Amino acid sequence: ADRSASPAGANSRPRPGGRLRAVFAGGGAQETLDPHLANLFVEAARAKAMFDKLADHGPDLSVVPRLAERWESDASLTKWRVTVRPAVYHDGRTVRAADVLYSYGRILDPRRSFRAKPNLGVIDLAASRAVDDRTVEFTLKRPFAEFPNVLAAFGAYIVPEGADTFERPVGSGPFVYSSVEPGRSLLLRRHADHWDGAAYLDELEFVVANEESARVNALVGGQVHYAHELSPTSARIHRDSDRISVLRLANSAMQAFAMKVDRPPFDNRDLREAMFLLADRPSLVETVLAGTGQVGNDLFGRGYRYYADEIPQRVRDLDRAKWLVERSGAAGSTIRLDTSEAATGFLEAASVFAAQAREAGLRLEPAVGNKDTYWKDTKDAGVLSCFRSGAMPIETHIAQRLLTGSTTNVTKWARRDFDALYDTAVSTADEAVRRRTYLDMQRLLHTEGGYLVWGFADWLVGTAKNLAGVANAPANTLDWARFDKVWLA
Amino acid sequence: MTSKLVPVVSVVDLRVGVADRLLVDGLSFDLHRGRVLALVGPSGSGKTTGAAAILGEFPARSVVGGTVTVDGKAVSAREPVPPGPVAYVPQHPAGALAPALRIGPVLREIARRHLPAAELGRRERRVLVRAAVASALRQVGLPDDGSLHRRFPHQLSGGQQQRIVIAHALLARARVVVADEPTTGLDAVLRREVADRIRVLADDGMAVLLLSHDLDVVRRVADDVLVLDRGRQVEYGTAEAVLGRPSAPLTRALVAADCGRAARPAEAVTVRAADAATPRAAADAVAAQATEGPYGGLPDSSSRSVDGLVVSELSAWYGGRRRADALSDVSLRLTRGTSLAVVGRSGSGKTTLARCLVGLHRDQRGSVCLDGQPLTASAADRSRGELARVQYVFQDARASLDPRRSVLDQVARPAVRLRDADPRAAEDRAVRILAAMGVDEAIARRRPRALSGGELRRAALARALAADPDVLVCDEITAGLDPLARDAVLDLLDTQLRVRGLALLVITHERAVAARLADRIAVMDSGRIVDEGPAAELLDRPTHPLTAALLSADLAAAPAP
Amino acid sequence: MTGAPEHPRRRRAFVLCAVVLLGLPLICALLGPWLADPADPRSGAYAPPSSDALLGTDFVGRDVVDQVLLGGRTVVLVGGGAAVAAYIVGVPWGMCAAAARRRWVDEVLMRPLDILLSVPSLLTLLLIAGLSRPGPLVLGGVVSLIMLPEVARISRAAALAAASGPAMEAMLLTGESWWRRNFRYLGGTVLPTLATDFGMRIVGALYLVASAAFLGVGVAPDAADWAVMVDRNRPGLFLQPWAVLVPALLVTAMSVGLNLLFDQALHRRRETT
Amino acid sequence: MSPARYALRRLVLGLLQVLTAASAVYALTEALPGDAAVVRAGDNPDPARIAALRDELGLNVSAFDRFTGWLAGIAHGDLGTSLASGRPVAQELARGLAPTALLAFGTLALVVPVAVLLGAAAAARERGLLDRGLTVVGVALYSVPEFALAVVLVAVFALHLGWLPATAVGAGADLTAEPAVLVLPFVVLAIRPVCSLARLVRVGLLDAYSSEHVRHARRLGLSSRRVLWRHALPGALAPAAQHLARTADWLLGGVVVVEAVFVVPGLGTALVDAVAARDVAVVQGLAVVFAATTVAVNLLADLAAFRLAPRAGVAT
Ligand SMILES: Nc1ncnc2c1ncn2[C@@H]1O[C@H](COP(=O)(O)OP(=O)(O)OP(=O)(O)O)[C@@H](O)[C@H]1O
Ligand SMILES: Nc1ncnc2c1ncn2[C@@H]1O[C@H](COP(=O)(O)OP(=O)(O)OP(=O)(O)O)[C@@H](O)[C@H]1O
Ligand SMILES: [Mg+2]
Ligand SMILES: [Mg+2]
Repeated sequence: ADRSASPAGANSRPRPGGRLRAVFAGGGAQETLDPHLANLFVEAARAKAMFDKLADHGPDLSVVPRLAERWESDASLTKWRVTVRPAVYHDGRTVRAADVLYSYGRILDPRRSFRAKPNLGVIDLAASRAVDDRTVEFTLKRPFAEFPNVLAAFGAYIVPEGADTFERPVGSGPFVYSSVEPGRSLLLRRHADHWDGAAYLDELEFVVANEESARVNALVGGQVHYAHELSPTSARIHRDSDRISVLRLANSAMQAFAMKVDRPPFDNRDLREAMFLLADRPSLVETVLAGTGQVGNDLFGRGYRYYADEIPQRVRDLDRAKWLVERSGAAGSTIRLDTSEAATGFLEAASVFAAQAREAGLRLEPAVGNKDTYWKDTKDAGVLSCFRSGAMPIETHIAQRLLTGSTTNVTKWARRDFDALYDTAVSTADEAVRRRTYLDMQRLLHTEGGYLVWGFADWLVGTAKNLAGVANAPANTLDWARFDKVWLA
Repeated sequence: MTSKLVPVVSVVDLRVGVADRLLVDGLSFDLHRGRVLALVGPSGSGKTTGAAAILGEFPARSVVGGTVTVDGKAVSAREPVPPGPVAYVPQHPAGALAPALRIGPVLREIARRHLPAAELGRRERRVLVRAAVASALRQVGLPDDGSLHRRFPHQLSGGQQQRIVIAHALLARARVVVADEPTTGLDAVLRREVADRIRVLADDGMAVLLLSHDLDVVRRVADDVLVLDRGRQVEYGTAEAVLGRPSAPLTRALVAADCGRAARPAEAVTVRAADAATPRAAADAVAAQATEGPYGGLPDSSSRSVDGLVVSELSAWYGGRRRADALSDVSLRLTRGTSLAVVGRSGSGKTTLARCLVGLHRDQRGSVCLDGQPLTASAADRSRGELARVQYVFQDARASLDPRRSVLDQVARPAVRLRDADPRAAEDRAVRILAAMGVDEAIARRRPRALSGGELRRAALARALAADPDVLVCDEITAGLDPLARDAVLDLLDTQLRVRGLALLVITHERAVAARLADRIAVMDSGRIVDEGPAAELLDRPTHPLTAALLSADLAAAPAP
Repeated sequence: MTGAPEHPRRRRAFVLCAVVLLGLPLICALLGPWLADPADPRSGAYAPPSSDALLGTDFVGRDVVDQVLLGGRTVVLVGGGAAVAAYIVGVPWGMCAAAARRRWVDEVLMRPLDILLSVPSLLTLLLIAGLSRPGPLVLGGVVSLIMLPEVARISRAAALAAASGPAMEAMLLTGESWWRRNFRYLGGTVLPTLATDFGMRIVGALYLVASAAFLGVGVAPDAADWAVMVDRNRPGLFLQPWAVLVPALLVTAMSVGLNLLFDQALHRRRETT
Repeated sequence: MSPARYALRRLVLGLLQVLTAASAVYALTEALPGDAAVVRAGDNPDPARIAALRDELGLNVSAFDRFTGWLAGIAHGDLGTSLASGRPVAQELARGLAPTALLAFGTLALVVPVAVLLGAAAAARERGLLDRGLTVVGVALYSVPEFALAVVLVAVFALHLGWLPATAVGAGADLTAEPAVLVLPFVVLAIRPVCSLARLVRVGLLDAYSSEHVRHARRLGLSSRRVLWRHALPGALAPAAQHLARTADWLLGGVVVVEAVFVVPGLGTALVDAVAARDVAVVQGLAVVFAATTVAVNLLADLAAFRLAPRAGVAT
């Protein structure tokens, strides 16, 4: 990753020592230190500081080995052998194959419901085994070429065998637990024996502030060195600030409108195409994201591995959109556009998009829903909703959202031919075939899919001028919120 | 002694005018140390207005002429008297007491403020303050044992409030005291004590301005007398000169009316028994016409032949659980067409009794029956008919009126509400009743704040009469009225008694009122009726010492019971 | 302490000043919608003032001038209406409790309101937002429901002293109607307090409407509404202050004007009684 | 009735009120769409996952049974455990209580004297420069929403001038150890109550000043300060006391905006978080705390009202 993104990084040599304070939005007193329960960004960042996964995602969402030194599969793609690198936990124990099996077993426990469970679902745990102390052999339920994605799945952290309570978490990560005040702060110190080299920082403190302006103020006021998740507006205000730098983690969040393709009015292909064409994407990016993002092309995963760059960028064609609207018979009717405060920018996006649709003769009526239950409410009900997604491999995106059996299929995109393409892609060992198949799938989605991906928001992170080494990588990838490689100049 | 020569207060050609008329027109007088000047005059003649000018207080939006100097400094609305040198005993004591402050702390506060400025320790100061408060209370005839200290003003009787206000003035150690009707609401015994107290103050070197209708008191204490008539100064001289040899017709009339009350014997009772053939018939007819509205004809005597108001074994108390008895087993009977005067020392429970009868005091036991029908203890539960039949004139007339509605409006309302009268007719009748008592319509159209004490009192009575009641309970209706106005009021009531068969219960401290109106007299002491009998008997041959003291004809002669 | 009488000319100038303060926003609110042109094309969010948008743009790139012109009506109608409704119900309620001659009546009237007070209004608003998609009317109702207990309590407290005084007793004895006793007389007694309270509370109502909008109740979160504008555009305060300042100033002018007029009227009233 | 008996009776009634409010809140929270499982599932609303979460959180029991269980618990002083964090509710409440109490009492300590002084100053010369200035500035300040006020004050005093810390981030649990972080929150919280309270005091005092008893006190030569404090103010205070009670109630109920802007997570934040997480147990616990403070604060205000209007009957 690009480590010179932070201005101080260019001209300062790494310097050990100091305490870094990083402020995140959090879930109040309810947040948890159980790495498998991690859900919020702050929880993910904390888990990453204290624990390791077998693998993680690079900036393009390809898989980078972490605790796993290497992995290889047999020709059937159903048996994967993973070698764990020599590493020690904070309490001095070494990381063993049994820990890996325990951790995955915990996630897959049928009585529990960890977030990574669907990702790990392909593993046949009963048939998997520890070959030796440092080697695990996973048996899969079906051939799966993208198995490394599983190792890097969100929340698939390796915990010591037997760990089930995390009041005082022990992991193998670069930082060691020191103390916690729920809902307020978590203090960590350097793990001197970390396998990837000890962190520069002596101490790392995570503090929580849900209010964006508070995070900015704390950063500008010098109370913290790292503020996660700034608003585009703040980024604009502090663009030329001499007190803080704003880092734009590109390609972090897909911004979209999700149309349900299984029901009127969006079961009509014409209307979907009209929607694609009436969207003024640059204007949405400019207004909703204050310019901190890129225009989308109705496909997930811009800049990620297998992304179909070759499909031409769609541009606004109001005349054709109008014509299509007319032809679909939707002109004059009112369509509800579900939105809520569930994610930043939703309300703005809905407002701006509704105005754009009006120009094409389509009446969208933004309806504000409850932010806490928004995702569930819009999964099955309604016809059109605001949608966004964090970074994940394109394979995962498809598996979770676009297959007939996907659990969170918001657009209700369920097509045999598409499912078959997916199966081909993940069960072939031939990289070229896979790449071609992904391209075919994306073409299909681009012409008639349910996601109107209008942009990719940069994830905005504020850093103090004396913080160096902060990498520019999409949120939820390895180098995002990674504090073992930063230093205070 | 120069202090005797240089007046402390000097008023020259004072004129106070409001929109349409002059309230005070050319008032000039001096106040000297050691002397008492009495300001007398009919109700509404501008006494209060003139006296308030000394403090630099004037009615809102008034135009002021002339000069007032206090201690050599000119006083005006812009620059009122600095607080301190002039103590003031207001005409309406209830309003002057802060409702949320207990009696004791305020007294102590005043005493502390006016303690001699010697270097004293905290404890000594406290002792001195306590002593001063106790002494002031003693001087106005209130218990000095601290039993009143924790009370709120509304927990005192009217007379007690009056005396607390006087005690305030005593503690203030001012150089000038303006006392506006300080003896209203006080029984004969207290009246004399307070009068004497004022004299002592003057003798101690204070300048006193006494505003009073009570010529007995004036005679007893005043050095000089100034007579006002409709804002004009009609006579000013020494007390003997003015009262002994009155020259102005008004003064003469006042003195005559005042003497009349002592002179008029109890045969008024017998006069009343006679019918309209007496020479007073003409006057009665006028009064009857004034008071008979279009909605109430002459009473049908057959239907009203039942017994009137019967009170039996009535007890009342204050303060819920930690109760203090205010009435014990009072039994009374008040027949139609007769009147009962209730007299008693201040604080003896007269007002409490009245409030029990009209349904304003719920903590009572016993029964109150009107024509055989029991009346509930709470007026809120009484029907409109019952409300109309029993009316009450509050002791504190001013507080009982809504300050934001015109007096006339309020006087007319009861007829509309209780007798279903037409508003116009009710207003006409209200105007007539008020006129019969000497209150002009123009005055009555104003709000209560712009009426004099006596005018308000008459308005309150008029309001009760407007409801055309069968039973009227009057609490000190003549206190604060000059002898002439008082006679007008008494005439009116007298007519009502005889013509309409009203049952009248008057609470009074004035012998004249009892003599003029009452058929029977009840004497109260500490919540009990200690003496009761025909008026003539109690007035002429009192047996009970308290009766004798309260009803004695001569202020000077009133023996302490 | 009534100060020295004010010079009539000064008083007139002052009243005029207050009327202008109050009238300008009101006119803007009531006539604005006819002058606005909401179909303007959008530009970037928080754009600085330009010839297209004299006051710049708001958080979704709309012309602030249009928004200001459009946004007064709901504020005045919903906010003002809610405050007025709370007063219409709350004041007689409080008067009744104050004038109750039996303690239990007082308790029966007031304790349920206490329960209302002890349920966090956030929850109430959230629930309303969750259960239905309420319009401005429901919103106004909820806002006045939230204010009702406070109004009732303050009226009761203010009226308590007068409610047991001799004037009330006298009115009772003269059979005066409930309305005149409790509303005209008691209401008149506490009018200065209530007017002052109202002058402030109406502002509270406006912002309650705004925060309700934020939770998804009533007006849309991107609605043209002064209070909502202040709320939604605040992140851009340092980029494009007009989107916040202008509506805030209008609300402020309205409340300052209203309060100054109240003060003046109360002063005159005090002079005449 | 003596004030003590009245207070006692009200407290007994208060117990009922707290229970009623808690039940109402329970019903409200139950009526909110979604439950803790749905919220926990977040943007990954896999139905199987939600069902599993529901099992895990014990949400499959009927709402009524859960409520009776809660009632039984509360009879033993047990407020239950948080659905979201698994910690005892009492512990969660205690954590939010300290900052809230600190903010509330600190603000009140600021509001009361300042508001009374300003109100008295304005009333001293009605329609004077000060009076009108206070009206204009006070009402104008009152019309500024808290958030805007906070943003501006932070920008000026913390970020621009650097006199005060911008937020309480990293100040530790004991805020009193770093009083500087509390200054701006106090000011932001105090400004609006000060303005409204001062106006109520002002109008009350103006009424009192035109009353006979204040004039009487003044004539008696009492110093104008005594007249103001002892004689005029009590008459002016009854509505102000109610208003103050509401302010106290509001402050003790958690001040969401200020807590968020200055990162002082108190009860307000706790409520918002708990509602967002549909953590019924914590919401219930908070409802009990809020209802109890409301009852207490209202009782105090009513006792004050009766004391200030002794004729009305309780304070004999
Ligand atoms: N503010 C006012 N505006 C208009 N007229 C007023 C005002 N105050 C008093 N008056 C009138 O002035 C006259 C004198 O009033 P004042 O109170 O001085 O009389 P008074 O001599 O004290 O009478 P009383 O013995 O009844 O108390 C009365 O007729 C009264 O109606
Ligand atoms: N609210 C109250 N609480 C306690 N005691 C009271 C209350 N009101 C009156 N009292 C006391 O009851 C007694 C009787 O009072 P009441 O007013 O009936 O006297 P009164 O005979 O009318 O006297 P006055 O001639 O002075 O008017 C007095 O001693 C008084 O102090
Ligand atoms: Mg007088
Ligand atoms: Mg009496």
